[in-house]
Amino acid sequence: MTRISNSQLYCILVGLLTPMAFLQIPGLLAHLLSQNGWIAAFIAIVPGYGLVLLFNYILQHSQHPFPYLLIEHLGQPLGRILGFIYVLLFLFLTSHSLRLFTDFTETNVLPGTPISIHIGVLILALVLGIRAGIGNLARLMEIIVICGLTFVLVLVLIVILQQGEIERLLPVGSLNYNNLAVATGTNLFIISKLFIVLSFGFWCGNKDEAGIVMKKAMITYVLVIGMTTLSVLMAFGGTITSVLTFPTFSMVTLVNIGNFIQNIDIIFIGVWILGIYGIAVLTWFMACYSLQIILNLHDYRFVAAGTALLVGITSILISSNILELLVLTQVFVPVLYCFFFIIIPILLFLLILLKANRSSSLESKI
Amino acid sequence: MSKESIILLLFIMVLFIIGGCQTQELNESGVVAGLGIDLEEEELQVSMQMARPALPGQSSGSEPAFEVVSAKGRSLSEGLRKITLLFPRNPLVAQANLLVIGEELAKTDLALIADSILRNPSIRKNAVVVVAREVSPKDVLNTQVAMESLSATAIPRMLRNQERQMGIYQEVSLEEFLNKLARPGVDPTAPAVTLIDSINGKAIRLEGTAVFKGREMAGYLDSRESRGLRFLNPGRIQGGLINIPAPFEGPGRVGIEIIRSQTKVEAANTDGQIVMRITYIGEGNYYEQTGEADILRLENIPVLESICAEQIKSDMQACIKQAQKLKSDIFGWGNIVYSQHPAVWAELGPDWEEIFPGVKTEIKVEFELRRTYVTDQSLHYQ
Amino acid sequence: MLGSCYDLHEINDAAIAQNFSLDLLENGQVAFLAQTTQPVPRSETGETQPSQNISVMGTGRTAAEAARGMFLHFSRLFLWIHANTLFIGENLARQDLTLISDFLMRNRNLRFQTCVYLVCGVSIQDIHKAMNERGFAITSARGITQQIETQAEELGYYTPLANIELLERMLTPGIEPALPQLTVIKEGDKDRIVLQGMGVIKNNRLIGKLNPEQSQGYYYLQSKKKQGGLISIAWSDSPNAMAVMHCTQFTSNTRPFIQEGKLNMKIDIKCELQYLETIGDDNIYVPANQQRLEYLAEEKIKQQVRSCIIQAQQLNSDILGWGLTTARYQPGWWEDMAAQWDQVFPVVGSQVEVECILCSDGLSRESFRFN
Amino acid sequence: MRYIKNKPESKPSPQEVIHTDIPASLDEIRSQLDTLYQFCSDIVIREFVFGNPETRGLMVYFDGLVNKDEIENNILRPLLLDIDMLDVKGDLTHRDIINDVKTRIISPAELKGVKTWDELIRRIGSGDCALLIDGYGEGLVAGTRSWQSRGIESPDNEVVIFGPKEGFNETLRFNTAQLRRRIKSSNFKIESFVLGRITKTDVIICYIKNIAPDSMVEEVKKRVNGIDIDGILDTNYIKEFIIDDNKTLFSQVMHTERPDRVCGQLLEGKICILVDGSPMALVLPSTFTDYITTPDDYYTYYIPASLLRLLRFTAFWMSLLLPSLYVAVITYHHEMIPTALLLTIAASREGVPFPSFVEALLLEAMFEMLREAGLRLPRAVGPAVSIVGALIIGDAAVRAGLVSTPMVVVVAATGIASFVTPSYNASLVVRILRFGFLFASAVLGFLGIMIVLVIVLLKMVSLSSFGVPYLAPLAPLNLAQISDIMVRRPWFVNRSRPYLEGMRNQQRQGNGKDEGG
Repeated sequence: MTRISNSQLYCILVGLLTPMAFLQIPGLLAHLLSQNGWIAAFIAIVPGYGLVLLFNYILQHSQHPFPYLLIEHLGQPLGRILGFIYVLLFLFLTSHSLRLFTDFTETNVLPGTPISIHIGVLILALVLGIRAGIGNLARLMEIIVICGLTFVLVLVLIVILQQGEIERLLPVGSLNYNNLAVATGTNLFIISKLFIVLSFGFWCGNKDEAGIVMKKAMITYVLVIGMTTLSVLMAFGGTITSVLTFPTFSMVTLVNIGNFIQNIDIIFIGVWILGIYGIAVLTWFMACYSLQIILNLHDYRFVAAGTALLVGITSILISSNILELLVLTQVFVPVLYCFFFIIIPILLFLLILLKANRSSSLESKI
Repeated sequence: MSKESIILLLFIMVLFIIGGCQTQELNESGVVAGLGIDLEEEELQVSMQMARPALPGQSSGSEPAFEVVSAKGRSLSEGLRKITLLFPRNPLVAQANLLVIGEELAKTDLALIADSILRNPSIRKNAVVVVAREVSPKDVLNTQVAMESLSATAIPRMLRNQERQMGIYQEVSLEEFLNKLARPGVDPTAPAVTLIDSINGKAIRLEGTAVFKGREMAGYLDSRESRGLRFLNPGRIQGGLINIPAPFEGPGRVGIEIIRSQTKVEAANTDGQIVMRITYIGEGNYYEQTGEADILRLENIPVLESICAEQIKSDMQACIKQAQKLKSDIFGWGNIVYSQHPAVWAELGPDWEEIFPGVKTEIKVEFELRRTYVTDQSLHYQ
Repeated sequence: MLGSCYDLHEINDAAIAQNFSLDLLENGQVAFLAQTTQPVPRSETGETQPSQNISVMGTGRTAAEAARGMFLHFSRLFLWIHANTLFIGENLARQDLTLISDFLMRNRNLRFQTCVYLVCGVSIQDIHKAMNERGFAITSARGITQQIETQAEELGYYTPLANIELLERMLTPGIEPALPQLTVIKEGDKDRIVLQGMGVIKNNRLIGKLNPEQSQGYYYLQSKKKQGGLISIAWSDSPNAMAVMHCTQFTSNTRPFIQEGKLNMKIDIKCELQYLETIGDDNIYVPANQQRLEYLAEEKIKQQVRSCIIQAQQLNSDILGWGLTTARYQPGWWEDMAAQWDQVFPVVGSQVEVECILCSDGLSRESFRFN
Repeated sequence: MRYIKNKPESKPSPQEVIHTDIPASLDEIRSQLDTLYQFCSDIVIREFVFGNPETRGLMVYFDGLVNKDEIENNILRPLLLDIDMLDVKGDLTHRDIINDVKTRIISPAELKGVKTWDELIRRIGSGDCALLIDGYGEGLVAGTRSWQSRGIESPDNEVVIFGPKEGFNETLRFNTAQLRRRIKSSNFKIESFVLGRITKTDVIICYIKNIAPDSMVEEVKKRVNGIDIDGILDTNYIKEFIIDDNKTLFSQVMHTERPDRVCGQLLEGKICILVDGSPMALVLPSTFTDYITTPDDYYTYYIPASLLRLLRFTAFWMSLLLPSLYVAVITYHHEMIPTALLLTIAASREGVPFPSFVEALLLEAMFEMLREAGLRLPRAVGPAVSIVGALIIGDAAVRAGLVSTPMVVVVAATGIASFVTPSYNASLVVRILRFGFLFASAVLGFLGIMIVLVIVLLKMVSLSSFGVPYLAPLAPLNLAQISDIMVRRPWFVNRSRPYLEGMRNQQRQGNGKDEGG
C-alpha cells in the first residue's frame, strides 16, 4: 500500500470532517441553541478527545488496516459480515453527501439543471479520482484542504469584520441543556468520522503518530465549525440563522468588498465543491477498499466503476424533497454515525481490552 | 492562346453575365422581421415589419428601429408583391420569424393563406405564429416593446420567457400550425396577443390562446385554460409557476414553481367508448407563501403536493371543457386514437367532430415538491 | 452536452433590474413594479447617450405571481440580483407585510442587502415615473441608496434599513422595524423624490410614522450604521444667533435595569462634535462657551431621542428594540414578561443621557467678525 | 534474396560488412570501403605509400566534416616527409608499424585505434579521419572534426534580461564544453551513448555525482539504453521514449537551450540529456514549478524576482481560466459582476448575434491561428501579420457588431498572459486546456470549471517524473521547499537543495560536505 505522510493524513481527516459540516452544522446549532450555538461546537472538543483516544487505542492494538481489523478481532464470519455492512454504509454516505451537495447547488445556483446531470458529472470525476489511487488522492486532498482552510479563514474574518455584531451573541447563558446535549452530540457524530483513521493510520509514515494527527484534525474541525458558527450568528442573529436552509452559504452572500467584489457565493461554491469532492471520494474509497478486503479482490480501483451506478441511483432516490433530506441529514445519518463509528468501536475497544487482560493474565500465570 | 482556353474564358464570362440575375445584394433589400396578415374589406392586408439597418453604436435614439409597410391584395402573393409598389427595396421575407394572423382572417377562413404560405419557399416554416386579438396585425407590428428594437423578435422571446417563468402559453411554429391544420384528428392553436396600456405607453401582451376548428377560429382559451393546454400536451416541459390556496383555513396562498414535468396521453378503448388516459408527473419547488401560517413542514408536504395536483388537474379539466365546448380537438386526441387504435379510428374517424365533445377523460396527476430555496421553514413572526 | 445548459442566460436576453416595488392594488392584487435600464451601446466616437430607465409592471395574487406576470408583456428576463432598492407601497404596508415577506426571504435571486423603503402619499407608479423622468441611471434607483447614505452622513435624519434587517426585526421578538419613507413632490413641472419621515411597523403592518425630528432621535439610537449628523442649536442670548455643529461620530448604548420591579432603560449617547458655523454677530465659538455649546447640543439630542421614544411608546411599537435588549441583558426578566411585552412596553421608563464633546473646529478659530 | 546470397562470386552486402572486423589486407579494405560507400560522393579515400620499406596506407574521411589543414599537417606530412627524421631512419621492416605511427609519428591530439567497421564508420561520420595501414586489421582514427556550425548565440526562445546570454548550438561538443566550463568539479559526469541505428547519433547524459541520486541516474541510463530507433534528430525523440506517462498533456521533462539553466538544474540533483545535432537539452526530472520559473529569477535581486514570480503565477492562472470564467460569469452568474460593469457589458453585447460561448470560441480560435501564423511566417512578415490580424480584425469585428468589446479584451488579456509563461511546453498545455475549461463553463458554469479543475489537478498529482511527484513540493507538501515556489527565496537562506528521493547531499551552504573536487 502507498505510504502517506503525516500531513497528508491530517489533510485527509480534515477534508473528511469539515466541508459538509461547514454547510449544515451552523444552522443546526442555531436551530437548537439559537445564539448560543457556538458553545456546543467548542464543547465537542472534550468528548471528541475521548473518541480520538478510543480510535488510537484500537489502532495501536491492531496489526491490519480497518476492514481486515474486524476479522482480526472478531473472527472470520462475523468480521466479514460486519465489514460488508460497513461497505454499504460508506456507499450510503457517499450518496448522501453527493445528494446534499446537488440539492444545495439546485437550491442556490442552478435550479433548472436536473439533479442527474450534477450527480453524473460528479461521479465521473469521483471514479477518475478512485482510479488514480489513494496516494494521489492524498496529494489532491492536501491541495484541497489548504485552499479550503485558507478560504474559510478569510471568509470568516471578512464576515466578522464587516457584518459581525457581537451583541447578537447575547445572552450567553440560559441554555437549554437537552438541546445542548443534542447539539454537542451532533458535532461528536461528525468527529466520529475520524474512524477512517483505522484504515489510513496504517499507511501513514508512523502509526504511533496517528494519534497526534487525529488530535490536530479534530481541533481544526472544532475551530473551523466554531468560528463559522460564531460568524454566522454574529451576522444574522439566532432567529434568521435557524430558518435558513444553508446559513453558511447565505452568510457568504453578505460579503461585499469595496462595493466591487460582491455576491461571491459562486466562488464559495467553487471552493466548496472541492471539499465535497474530498468527502465523497474518501468515503467511496473506503467502500471500495473494504470491498476489496472483504471479497479478497485484486484491486479496489475496479470496484469504483462497478459501484458508480449504485451510488448514483441511491443518491437520486435517497429522498424525495429537501425537507426529507434535511431530516435524513440531521436525524438518520447521525444515528448511523453513532452506531457504526462510536458504539461499534467502543465494543471493539472493550473486546481488545478484554483480550489483552486475558492474555496478560495468562502470561502472569505462566 | 489555345482554343480550349478561349472557350473556357468565354464560358466564364457568360456565367458572370447571366448568373447574376437571381442575386440580391443585402443593401438593396429590406429585412422583414415580422409578417402580419389580416382580412380587410374582402381583401388580404399584408403588413411587414422592416428592420432599419443600423450599425452598433449608431443607436437611432427616439425613432423606432423598424418601419411597417402594408399593402392589400386579393391573394397573399399579390399582397406580398404589392409591397413593392410603396417600398423601394426588395423585401427579404425569409428572415421573418413571426407571423401575426388577424382575428378577422382567422375567424373567416385560413384557407385564404394556407396554400400560399406552404408553397412559398421564402416564408420560414419555423416562424412563430400568433393571433392578434381584437387588434389588427399591423398595430401589433407597429408597437414597440420595451427594451427591444423589434417587436417581431420580442414576441417569440416573450413567449419563451413566459413559458419558463409563468408557464401559461406555448410557442407554436408555423410548421406545427400548418401540420395540425392539414391533419385530421387535430386542430391547431396559437397564442393570442393584444395591446394594452402600460406605464411605457402601448405594450403588447399575451392574452389567451386562439382555438381553431378546422380552418376557422372557434374561440379563445383564457389564461387558466391555456395553462391546462400546456399541461395536456404530451411530452416534457420546463418551468412555470402555479398558485394554490394555503392548505389550511386562512387567507394565505402558496406559490409553487414547476421545475419540469412530463405528460403522457393514451387512448383507451372500453366498450367502444374512447377514454383518454392522461398521466402527468411533475416536480416543483416551494417558491413563496403569504400569510403567517406554518405551512412548510415535512408532514404537510403530501398535502401541498395533492393540492398542487388538484390545481393542475382542474386547469386541465377547464381546458378540456372549453375545447369540447368549442368542439375543437386541439389536443390531437383523434390523432392519438388513430395511431394507437387504427381500427377504432377507421370506425369513428368520420364522426370525430361529434364524438370529441363527449370523450371521457381519466386524469392522473402526480406532483412532488423538491426544494424550498433559501429557507426551509415558514417564517414565524413574533 | 448542449442539452444541459438549463440555466444559461445570455446577458443580452436579460434586463438588469435596478429597483423593484411592491404594492397592493384596490382589487386585492399584488402589483410588482420593476425598473430596469436600457443598455445603450457606446457609439463609435466613444460618447454614451444617457441610458433610459424603463419600468414594467405585473400583477398577481402573490408577489412572485405578480413578478412573473410581467413576462406576459415584457420580453426579457429580469436579473433581480442587481436590484438594490425595494419600495413597498403604503397600501400594502398598511394591510399586511406577510404577503411579501416570505417571498423576500425565500427567493434566492433577491439579496439580503437590498435597501427597503416605504412609499407614502403617492403610489409606486408615481415614484417610478419620477425616477424614469430623471433619465440618468445614476440618479434613479441606485441614486436613492446613495442619497440615504449621504443624507445620514451629512444630516442624520433617516436610517437606512436592509431587507435582511426588516425580516430579522419582523421575526425576532422584542424588536420592530422602522422604514425610511419616500414621497414625490412637485417642483415646477418636475417630480422630485424626497425622503420624508419613517414608517413604523408593528407585527405585520404599518401603524404610524416618525416625523423628521423623531427620525433623528431614532437615528441616534442606531449607532451601528453610517454615522454623521447635523445639530443646529439656538444660542439663547440673542434671538437670531445660532450655532451649527456636525456630529462626526457617536455611539449609543441601551441597557435595561430594573428598579422597584419596573423595567427601565438607560440610554447613553456619546457624541463627538465639530463646530461648523455661527449665525449672528456673537462670537460663540470661544473656549468659555464650549461647555455651554456641548450642553445645548446634548439637550437637543436628548429632546429628539425622547420624542422618538414617546412616539414609539404611543404607537406601541418596539422599534427601539428594547425587548431584545432586555432579552440580552436581563434574560430572566424577559422570560417572565415576554408574553405581556405589548402591555409593558408603553410604560417602560427611560433615562436618556447624552454626552457631547466638541473636538474640532473648521479653518478659523474664531467667529467671523464684521467691522 | 537468398539466391543472390548463394552466388559465390557476389560481394558481401554492406550490411554484412558492417558487422565484420577490419581486414588486414589493404586491398580487401579498399574493396570493402567501396562496397560500403558506394554512391557516396562526399567520401575521400586517399591511398599513399610511406616509410622504408614502403608501406601502403589509406586515409578515409568525409569532405566538409574535417579540418584538411590538420590532416595535412599532422598526419600526412609526418608520415610522408617527417618519417625520415626519426632515428629509425624509416626502416620499418621488423617493427610494429602501426604502434610506431600511433605513438611516434603522427601528431593529432586525439587518436584512437578501432578494429571494427561499425565503429570506423561511426567515427568518420562524425568528422574524424581514419588511417588504415596495410597488414594490420586496425584503423587509426584521428580527431579532426571541424565543420561549419552556428556560433554560440543567445537563445531565441528563452530570453533573459540579466545573466548569461549563451545558448546551446547543434554541436554536442560545444555544448558539453559550455557545461564543463561552468561546473569544473570532477564529480560532474558526462556519459556518452550512441543511439539511432542509421543516424548513429551521439547522446550524452550528464549529472553531478553525489548530488543526483544514483538510483535515478541508473534508471535514466536504463531507459535511454532501451531506445531502439533508426534515427534521433532531436531531443524530443528521446523524451517521448523515457517519460513516465505518455498519455498526458503535461510535459514531464524540461527543454532548455540555456547552459546556465542546465547547470542550475544539475546542481539541484537533476540529470541532463543532450543530443548531437539539437540545441535543446532535456532536464529531468522536472516538475510543474519548473515551468513557471525562469533562470532570470535567480539572477535578479530576490525581492523583484519574487514579485515577478507572483505575477507569473497570476498570469498562468489567467491564461488558463480567464475566458472560461468570463463566459461562466456572463452566462450563468451575472450577480458577481458589479452592476455598473454589467450594464456596460450588456450594452456592448446588445446586437451581438452569437452566444457568448461561441463568441469566445471564435475569438480564441482566431487568436491561436494568429499566433501560429506569426510563428511560421517569414520573420519579415510575421509581426505585420500579427498586428494586422490583431488590430484590424479585432477592431473591425467589434465595429461590425460580430463580437463584443469585453470579449475582445478578455481574449487579448488571455493571450498576453499566456506569453508570460516562460516555457513553451507549459503554454502549449495551457492553450489546450483552456478550451476544455471553456466547454465546461458553457455547460455548467462555474461548477463545470471546478469539476474540470478537479480532474486536471487529479491528473497532475498522479503524474510523476522519474519518481518525483509532478506537483512537488505542493503535493506532497514540503513546507521547507514551498517557500521557493511562490516567491524566490534569497540565496542567503537558500541553504538546501530541493529534495529528491535518494539524494545524498542536500546542503547547498554551510554544513554541506562538498564531496569530491
